[in-house]
Amino acid sequence: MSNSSASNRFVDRIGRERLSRIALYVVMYGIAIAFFIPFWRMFQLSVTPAGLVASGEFFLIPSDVTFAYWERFLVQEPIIYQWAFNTFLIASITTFLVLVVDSMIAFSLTRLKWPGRSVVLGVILASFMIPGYVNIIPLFTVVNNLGMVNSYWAIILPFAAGPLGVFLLVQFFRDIPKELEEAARLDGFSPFRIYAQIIMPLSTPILTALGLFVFIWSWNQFLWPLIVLNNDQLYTLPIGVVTLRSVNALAPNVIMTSLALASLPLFIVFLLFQDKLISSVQMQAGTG
Amino acid sequence: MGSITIDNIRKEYGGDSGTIVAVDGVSLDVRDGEFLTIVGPSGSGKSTLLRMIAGLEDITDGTLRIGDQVVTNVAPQNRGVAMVFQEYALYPHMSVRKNMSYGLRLTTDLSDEKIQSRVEETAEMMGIEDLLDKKPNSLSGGQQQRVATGRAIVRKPEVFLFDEPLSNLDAKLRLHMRTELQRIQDDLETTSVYVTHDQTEAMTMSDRIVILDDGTIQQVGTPETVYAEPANQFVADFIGSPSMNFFDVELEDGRFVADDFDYQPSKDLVSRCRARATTDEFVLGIRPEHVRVDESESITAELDVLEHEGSDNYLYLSKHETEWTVRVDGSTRFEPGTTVGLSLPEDHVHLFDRQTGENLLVGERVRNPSSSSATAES
Amino acid sequence: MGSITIDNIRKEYGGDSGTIVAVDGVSLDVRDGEFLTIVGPSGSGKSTLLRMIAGLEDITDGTLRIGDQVVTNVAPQNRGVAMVFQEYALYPHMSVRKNMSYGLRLTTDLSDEKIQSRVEETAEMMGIEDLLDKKPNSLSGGQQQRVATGRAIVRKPEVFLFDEPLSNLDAKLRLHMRTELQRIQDDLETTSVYVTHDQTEAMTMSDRIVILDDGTIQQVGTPETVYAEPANQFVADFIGSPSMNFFDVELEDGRFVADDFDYQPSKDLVSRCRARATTDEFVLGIRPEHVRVDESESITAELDVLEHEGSDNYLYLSKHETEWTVRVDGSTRFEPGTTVGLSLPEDHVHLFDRQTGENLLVGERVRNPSSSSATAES
Amino acid sequence: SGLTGGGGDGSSGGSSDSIQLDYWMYFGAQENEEMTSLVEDFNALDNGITVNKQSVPFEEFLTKLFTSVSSGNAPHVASYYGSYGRHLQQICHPIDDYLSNGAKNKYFQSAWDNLQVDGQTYALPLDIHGKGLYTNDAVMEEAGVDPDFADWQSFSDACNTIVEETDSRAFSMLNGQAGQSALRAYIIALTQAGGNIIEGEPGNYDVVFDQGPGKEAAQLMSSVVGEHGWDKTEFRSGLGRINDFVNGDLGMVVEGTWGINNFENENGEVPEDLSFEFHKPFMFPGSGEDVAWAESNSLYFPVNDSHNETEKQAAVEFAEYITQNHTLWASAGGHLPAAKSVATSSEVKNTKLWTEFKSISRMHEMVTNNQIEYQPMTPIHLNSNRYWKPLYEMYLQNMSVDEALTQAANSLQSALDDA
Amino acid sequence: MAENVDTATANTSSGFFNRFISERSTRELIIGLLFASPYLTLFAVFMLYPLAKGLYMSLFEWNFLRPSESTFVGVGNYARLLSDPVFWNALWNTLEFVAMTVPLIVGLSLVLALGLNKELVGDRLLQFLYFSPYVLTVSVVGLIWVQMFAEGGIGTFLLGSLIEGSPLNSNLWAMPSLVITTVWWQTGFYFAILLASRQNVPERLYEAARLDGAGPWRMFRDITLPHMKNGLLFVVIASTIFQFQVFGQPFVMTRGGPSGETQTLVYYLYQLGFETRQLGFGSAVGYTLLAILVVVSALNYYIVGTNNE
Ligand SMILES: Nc1ncnc2c1ncn2[C@@H]1O[C@H](COP(=O)(O)OP(=O)(O)OP(=O)(O)O)[C@@H](O)[C@H]1O
Ligand SMILES: Nc1ncnc2c1ncn2[C@@H]1O[C@H](COP(=O)(O)OP(=O)(O)OP(=O)(O)O)[C@@H](O)[C@H]1O
Ligand SMILES: [Mg+2]
Ligand SMILES: [Mg+2]
Repeated sequence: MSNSSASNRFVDRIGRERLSRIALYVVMYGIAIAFFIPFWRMFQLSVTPAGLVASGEFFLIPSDVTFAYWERFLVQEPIIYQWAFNTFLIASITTFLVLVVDSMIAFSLTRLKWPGRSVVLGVILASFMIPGYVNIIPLFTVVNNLGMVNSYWAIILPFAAGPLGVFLLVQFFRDIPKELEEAARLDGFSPFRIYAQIIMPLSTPILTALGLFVFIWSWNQFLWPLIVLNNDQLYTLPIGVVTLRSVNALAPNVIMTSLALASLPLFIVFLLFQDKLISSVQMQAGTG
Repeated sequence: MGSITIDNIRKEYGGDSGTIVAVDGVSLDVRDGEFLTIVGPSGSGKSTLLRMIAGLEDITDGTLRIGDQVVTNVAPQNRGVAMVFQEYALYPHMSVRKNMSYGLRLTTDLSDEKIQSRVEETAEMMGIEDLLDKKPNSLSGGQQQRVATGRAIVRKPEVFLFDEPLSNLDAKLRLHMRTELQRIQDDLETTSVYVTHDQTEAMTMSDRIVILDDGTIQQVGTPETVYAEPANQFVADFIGSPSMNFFDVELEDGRFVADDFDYQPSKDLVSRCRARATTDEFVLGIRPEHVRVDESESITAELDVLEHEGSDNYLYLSKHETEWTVRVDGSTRFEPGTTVGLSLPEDHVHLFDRQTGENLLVGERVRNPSSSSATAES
Repeated sequence: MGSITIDNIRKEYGGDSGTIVAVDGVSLDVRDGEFLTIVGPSGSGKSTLLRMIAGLEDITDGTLRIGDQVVTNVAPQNRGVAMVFQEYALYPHMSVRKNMSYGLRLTTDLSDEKIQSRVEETAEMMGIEDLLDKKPNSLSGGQQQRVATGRAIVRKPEVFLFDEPLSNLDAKLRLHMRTELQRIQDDLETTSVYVTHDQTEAMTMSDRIVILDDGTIQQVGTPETVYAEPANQFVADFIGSPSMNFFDVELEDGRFVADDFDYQPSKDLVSRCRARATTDEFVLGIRPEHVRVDESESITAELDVLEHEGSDNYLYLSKHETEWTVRVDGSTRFEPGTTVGLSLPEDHVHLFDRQTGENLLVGERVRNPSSSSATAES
Repeated sequence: SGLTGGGGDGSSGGSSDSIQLDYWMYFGAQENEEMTSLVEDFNALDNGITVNKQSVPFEEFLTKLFTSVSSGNAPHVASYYGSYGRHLQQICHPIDDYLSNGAKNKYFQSAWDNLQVDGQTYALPLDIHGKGLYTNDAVMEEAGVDPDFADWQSFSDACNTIVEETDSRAFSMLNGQAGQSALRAYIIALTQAGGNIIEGEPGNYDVVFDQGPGKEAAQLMSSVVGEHGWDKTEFRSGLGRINDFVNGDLGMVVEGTWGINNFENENGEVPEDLSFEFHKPFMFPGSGEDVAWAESNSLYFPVNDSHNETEKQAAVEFAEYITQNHTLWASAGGHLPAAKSVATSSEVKNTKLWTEFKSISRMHEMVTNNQIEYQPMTPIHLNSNRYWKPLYEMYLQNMSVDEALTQAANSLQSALDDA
Repeated sequence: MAENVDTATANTSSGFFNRFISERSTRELIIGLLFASPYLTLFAVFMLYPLAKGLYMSLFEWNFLRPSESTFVGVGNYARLLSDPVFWNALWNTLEFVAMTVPLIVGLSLVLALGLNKELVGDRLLQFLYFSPYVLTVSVVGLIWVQMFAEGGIGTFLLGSLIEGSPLNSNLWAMPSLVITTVWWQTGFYFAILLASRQNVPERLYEAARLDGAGPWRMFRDITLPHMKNGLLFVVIASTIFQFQVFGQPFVMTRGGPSGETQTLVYYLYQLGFETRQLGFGSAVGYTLLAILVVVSALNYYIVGTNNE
């Protein structure tokens, strides 16, 4: 039959497919490059000598390169380590606290039967609708009255009160087969054992995902630490680098170096846990 | 003592839209060492009943004894029962060995060595000794099933409870595990209560079968009894595959008149019917394997589909609205479209009261299954 | 014209760890109006083959004709095929009516009324006329299945393709839908290619069966042929439930010697065997329904479990490592533990070459299924 | 200790039994380095007092200071402007009880007086800085203009000449992008026009700059860009005008005494080819006196219940030390020291700032001649952009004079009323 | 057998029975609360109480340093809000920001998600690049983009012919600059969500649609979009709520300028709370923001949720 027309159509089809494929690659990689440019700008400036920056010329690759600023921060300015340590400490404690406290209540809400638990869950979930920032003024007065201003608890505790972890864990715990817990009850497990030895080990995927997300979110907090931290020894990286800018108003390359340093830890975390982190994002929308 | 005495047990769930009665006044004696199967359609309350025995659900009303002890308020782990779940419920993060030993460690004060030797002994019995250090996820369905059973066995309970333990296996494996479970129960002689919705499983495995519908017992009896003498139309329909053929008939002039055929019964049959019937409206039932193909007969139907299955052929016939399923020998051949004559041997004909569904030909059956004598066999 | 000609078709998937050959040189003729079933274990390439016919997968090598036309490079919608998927693949946000009319609207230039009337006609045929304005999610599994089938029918394709369309239904419903699909196919006489991994389905529904393993055809034939004359041990094992009994035997002094029994064949059988065997090592096979219980026989085994199923009893016997499954009449009763004598009628004995798996007693079977004559029946 | 925080935990050493003082400052860049070495000098005295300095961004400084006082974490010493006494009175304590004898006389009178609120001393002045007119010699030469302006006429002639004769712009009144920058330049013109920002007493302030001389001064300011075209409407970046001036694209600019810091390149040196001079900015028209805006970086003493008397005493001791021994602040930072003896010390007098660029020497003359005026002391954050951004916009021709004045005056009046 | 059963030594009198029931439910309540209480404490102290306190504070002229000297003004703060030009300006700027950012983010993340679903070579790298800005803190993002828009930065390089100087100083371009910054920073997050949403569409449906003769556009319209509806709804609502609270970008990049062009509601909230310390008025602004957001998400839900039906 029409062998030739079939093969023509075939060529057409292949041709069109290839074209659209190429277009797709161009678009996707084009956007990726555009997304990369700011990172490049940061790195580029951090190794550009001051003279070149001051010239105000546009360049992609600096004609002259210096690592003096990196050296300055890495070697001479220890405060950035202090900030990194502070940030790490805050993020770690927050993460730990969120995982423990949220998993406990999620366990209680999904696995234990007590009157009023659905109301409690409802209230917690409803607080999802409350945007974090509308609360800062009264929250500050509360934290202040508790004498926690200028301490890490002021950052950690309000964060741990957020409903996200409860929401995610409740959803996850609900899907753990009831039979597992029942088998455990027949085996003589107490509620605490069921929590610690059945539910928690089974939830490692969500706990790591949630933990990562909380860690990064906490690491990146800006407005709230800016408000409650008064002492530069206590600063976190995000607010520290802004301070540096004020102090080094004239030197974009210095600022960029500090930024590169400040973002490096999370970049490494992201490199290592790309999939986990992305899946934690996806879980929030209930799509992952 | 592994006997179970269930006395007028009731279970209500408080839902959003009123209470649901999941089990409605069930009374039942399970004898020591017996293999009892509970069958019934989805939602009939099988799992609920089993879970009440296990202590996983509170009992709304009634009493439950295991051995001589009222266990209504005894914690699950102290009831001397072990359960095998449909999804196996193996602890996925623990090795098979830990899965099996955990219950022993928590509920007994056996030494570690004793526990280990008991676990290994049981594993050998189940043929899973090579799997002891694996995690459940790396096992096949059949292996997981074996581990779940082993975990129950190792505790040497007085009663095994099974909730559809085979329904996650594919057909061939299910067949295989079925016989294996039977073999184990034969060996251990532990009282077993086995829940399934698959009547074939129930028929092949059990000493006795309980047929549950809508939270109430429809019939209790040996497989042979429930197959040959179903207490009512529900049981007759539920047991046997393909299902019994049913036809609405009216008794007119000593004949049962259906839409598309007449059936001439013996006088005796008619009088036995009449003796217990409330009206003249009946349902006539006959199993596919009991219908005879007989060209000379007056009952006819046209062959729609012939299915060849193993050494049998199944004929799907119809006449107007009346449909027949008939099992014949594999060598019998018909072309679709042929008109076939059928005869219904009176021995195998069942007659049900169209109002109550009761099987009119089965003697002294007790109709109210929740009364105390419901556990008696016919 | 709804015939399909598959000529030496091959499909490779490029995976991370090298290429996977999913279908390996399959040749097959599907006749116009035929109901052809493809069975095989999971991963044998059934779906891949079907999806190549549909045009959903590119063909790596070989040609495919539907009717007279080479369709290798024809877009799916222009091949005149319609497919029913295992998960039904109904568009969840469209009403049943839209689901059914979608394809017509896109591929034909029928007027709206015409399309509507065709949809309604088909819906009536499938008994889903009341569901037309519902969304698929609100339907039961069986109803969804009907809608999916209706969606295929309404397009009046030359070929129906089914990929395990019933495997998401429960046993009873599956049985019911099976006969319904057959009835429809009988009515429409549309060429149908039906993929399943359930040999019962294959045996009961098809004009011919293709048994696939590992991407290659093992046998093509009518249900009766593949049952009675399996081309090789794989087919013999795969077809029939419970499976055929297999025993490793060696031919010694004109007797087949197994681990736990000897079998005395006729001279003729031995010579037929010898004629095609490569060694003296064989596998002897016999189906459970063909083993006779015969107290006088020298082959014995002890009864482990007796299963009562419908009108039959299944005996599970063993002697040392040798296990038997035997089907006997439902009236036959044995107690577990009894030793039973067995005889193996020579007519029903199969002998397979232990190296190649080939059935030595089946004549002129072509061993290489990818050669052009593979489509011929035995 | 990190988790429970507290302002006091140590950073840069100091023996544990010494008195630890926290000192907050907002200085950036060059000034920051100088202040750091001043603090280090003090710590090196080894007098039992250790000062831990902390940089707080200028933009957040007041916010943080108030927050820290309310939460009991306030530092012992904090830098802020001398004219903010009434504003900071709420959170600072007076230091008269802690001052050493005769402290008052060590400082220029005007600076000292500026720190008195309700008869009490609230701070010690570090410096006196003001704004003057910087002229770029190269541009002046090219245009043939003598940068000694007697009056507005000669100034505007000079500007026009620059525009005509050179490629450079003539004159800018803005050296920064903030409203504060506009305010300070405006005040110079305003006082020479004979006006005031506000009149009246605490609790009863009257904003008056939107009419009369205030309006004239504003119109003049606006005309620099608009009518006269001496400056342009864009403001590229924070240091845009300064860079222009350094590069010779701008002939004259109103800039602070500290502006020198911004002329320096990355090596901390004024470019070789840049030659410039600082003049008293008395070229504006009007009936007012030749008085220019000035301000003092000062040291305040925030309230903190956890500070004991010894610490308070030490804090003042530190402040006295640093305000009375800080030639570096002048020589490198470009500020006129507020302590008289320091201001006229040879270290200061020998700097180029005194001899060549004349920023410190002329500032010194203005101080001694009583030609400076501090901003009015109010209970509010007077320099906030909230009030003065309109002036900035007005200068860049983004707002009309009336609009800008009305907006600025209204917001200021209502803030004063609320305070 | 049954050697472990002797542990089951329960007593079976019926008096015990009744006591047991109530004991059991009390025990369940106690254990339940035990597990719930750590979080509930945090939740009550740092979420519920501040929320209530905010409402209370918004009725006062709150004295920052001496709360006891606050004066009750009733709804005065809310009334003042209505006539406060700064508030209206901030609200307008915020709306402007949201109206520009949300469509760009949603559109771009949808494009990226659909594109990356197509099994490209290097898709992990692409995913990494798209998502990586999201792991940066807003201060870093802001400062990087300040440099992007500074002299010699590519932003200025590209826009150079349109505007002189940094777009951040331009009344016209400051807000779009923040928008671009935000799109760069946030898109990855929403892209990840939409990617998952896209990948959850059963491939079978596309096959069924191919057999039904649907082309790419039809498949997109009839299968992809309806299936991604929930994902899109989440993305629209979540990004709207989040962008409504924009603070860090203007704070770091423009300080609300030029001329208040980029002052946003939360920035205003911050200024009121911590710069001018009008805590009562600030709380009123906070509550107003809350009310706006509730209305906006309800509207969003209504609009996105009802079309496509
Ligand atoms: N936790 C519960 N809350 C409310 N109702 C329930 C609960 N568990 C079961 N039910 C209801 O009780 C009835 C019996 O359920 P049960 O699980 O015992 O049925 P089943 O016979 O085991 O069914 P299946 O074969 O589907 O497992 C059903 O109507 C079910 O909906
Ligand atoms: N898209 C694919 N990419 C790579 N390999 C594939 C793909 N689809 C199928 N395969 C492989 O091809 C082989 C045949 O798969 P196919 O789905 O055809 O089997 P099947 O017989 O339909 O099995 P099942 O009964 O499980 O549906 C398998 O090994 C499978 O892993
Ligand atoms: Mg159940
Ligand atoms: Mg398949």
